[in-house]
Amino acid sequence: MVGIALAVNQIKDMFAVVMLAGIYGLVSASFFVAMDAVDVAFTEASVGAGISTLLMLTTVAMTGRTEHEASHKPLLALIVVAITGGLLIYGTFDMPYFGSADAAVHNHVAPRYIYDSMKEIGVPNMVTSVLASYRGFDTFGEVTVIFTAGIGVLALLSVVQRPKNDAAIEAINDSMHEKHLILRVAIKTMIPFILLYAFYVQFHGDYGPGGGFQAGVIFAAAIIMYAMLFGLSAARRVITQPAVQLLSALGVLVYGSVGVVSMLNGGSFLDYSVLTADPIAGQHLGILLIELGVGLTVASVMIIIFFSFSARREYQQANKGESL
Amino acid sequence: MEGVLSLLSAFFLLIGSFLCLSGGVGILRFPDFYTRMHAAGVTDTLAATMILIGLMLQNPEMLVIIKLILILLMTLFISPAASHALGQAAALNNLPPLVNVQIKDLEKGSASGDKTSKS
Amino acid sequence: MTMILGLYNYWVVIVLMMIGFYIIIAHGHLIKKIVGLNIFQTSVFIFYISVGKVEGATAPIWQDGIILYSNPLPHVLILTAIVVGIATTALGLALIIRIKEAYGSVDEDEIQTMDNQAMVNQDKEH
Amino acid sequence: MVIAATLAILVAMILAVIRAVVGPSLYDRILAVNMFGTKTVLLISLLGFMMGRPEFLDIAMVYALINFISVIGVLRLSDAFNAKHNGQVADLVKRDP
Repeated sequence: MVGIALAVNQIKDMFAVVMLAGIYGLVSASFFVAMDAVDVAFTEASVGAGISTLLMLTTVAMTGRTEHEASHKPLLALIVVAITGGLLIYGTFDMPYFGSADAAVHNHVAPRYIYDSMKEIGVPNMVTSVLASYRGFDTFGEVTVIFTAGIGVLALLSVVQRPKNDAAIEAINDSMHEKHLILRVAIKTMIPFILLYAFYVQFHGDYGPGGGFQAGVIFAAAIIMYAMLFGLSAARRVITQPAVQLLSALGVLVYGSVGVVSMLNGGSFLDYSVLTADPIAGQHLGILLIELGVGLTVASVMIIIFFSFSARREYQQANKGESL
Repeated sequence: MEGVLSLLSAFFLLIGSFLCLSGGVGILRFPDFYTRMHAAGVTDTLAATMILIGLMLQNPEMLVIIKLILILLMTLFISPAASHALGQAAALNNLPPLVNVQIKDLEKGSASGDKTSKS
Repeated sequence: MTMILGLYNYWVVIVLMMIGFYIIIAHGHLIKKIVGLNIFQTSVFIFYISVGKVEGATAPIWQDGIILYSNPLPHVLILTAIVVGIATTALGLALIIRIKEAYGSVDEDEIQTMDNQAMVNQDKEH
Repeated sequence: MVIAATLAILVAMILAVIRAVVGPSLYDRILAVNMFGTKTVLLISLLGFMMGRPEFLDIAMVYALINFISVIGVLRLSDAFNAKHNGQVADLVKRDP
């Protein structure tokens, strides 16, 4: 990993840099599997290696791929980095050894999460129970952050007027049909299974690795794949822009209203035990509902982000074609 | 029965590892892009098949076997499609293959490389 | 020797973090800065996850007969952090695209000189 | 045996990374990335077996999927990218039988 990071530092061709960043994501995800963090590996695989690479590539394609030689000497930066690194390494001498079971992190709240969550929540996957139940507030905050980021991208990149020469875009899309025939057929057969798999990940998150975040990203990935090969306008006909925007808001709403309902039933905000008569069944229901909310928001925000990026790109291309 | 299964599994895993290694060497040592693609594409598919079959023989659980079969199907589906797309894109964008006869032409210019890349 | 074996994970994290830091401050290209930011971010993820690992333990999903699990709390924190990270990355890239449209360049120094030029011109007008 | 296979895959991954770093053309890099992704799928499945909890194969499945998507994305974007320099892609397609 250190090697890849160094290579990123040296290479000037941005396309190569971004691809190396993709490999870097894959490596770190394998590392997470080796460190027992299966849920994290799941997320990193779908997000770090897939979506972020795609977005960066789109940006590189829009902004050009070469980097200029740095005009000033990087010596000062190097000194700053060396000093900070030295101080940090000095700090590690007090840290507990790698893998030791009596480190401070393992003795505060973690034992309760590990040994009591089965009794209190009834969900085998501890990560899900901590994520959705013990730390529901945090997750609510994260979902709101994602929603806000979606709004931000929309505000920055949305194209108000339709591009003037639709014909140019249509021509590009037509030429793609001949060229990508095999890929189109392959992807068309795969998309239903990918969507099905996303639902499996969504609702199986209680028992194995998975959950709303991962399922949302996989669902969005299927749509993004369709948009890449069949053109943006075709994908927009399947999933319209207002619908995604509505869905992203709906996800946050579902999450919040579960909290409000539990408050109305006499518990505290996001305390699912009071949702039904049986506390464990209530926890199950609550986790299912908020995972659904998370999945909706994540999927639609990812779709919004990708649509905005590629719409911007088509718009630029169309304008460029006009000026030529 | 147990012994036979584990022996078979070890055999498949061994072949898979060998193919993996040869693919890695191939991608590093072959002279131009199309031969490298051959090395990567061929060994990828077969090595994945061998290793996944080897793993299937190791585990008696039904769910695990089903998941492995799904992964295998996906690999068999995806890998050739990706290779095809890659090769086609390279050919369409005038990346000349390295052929002995044409080294002189290549030095002259890319026009001849253009023609040959489509054949 | 035990110290090296016991602490190497922190050192790897620090080296990665410093490489990311260096890319952020020493390179002018904005997309490269974002890649550097991602490397920095990943090093923090690795730090958390490796802290949560317990020797001989297994993934924190309940199964009969297993007593020792790794700590699930860092996993939760990092899981959400990854998704938030992609959201912020997307926002940053969107900003870069707008900068490119406005200035015609994504290099920090060029943008700075353009800004200074514009400022000088404004002063002349007044 | 599983360990031997894991080692072999790790070595192949390192070789692929070298190709991705030095690779002279863009396509060499894409090829290396693709191969790296396939190897990662295998590595994850093997790791699951090594840790004795083979029910985590879902992750490997996601990998296979995401890997494909990123390869398609790279090709799609790089095609359009090269078209700017080499003339219209559409022309090329028409000339191509």
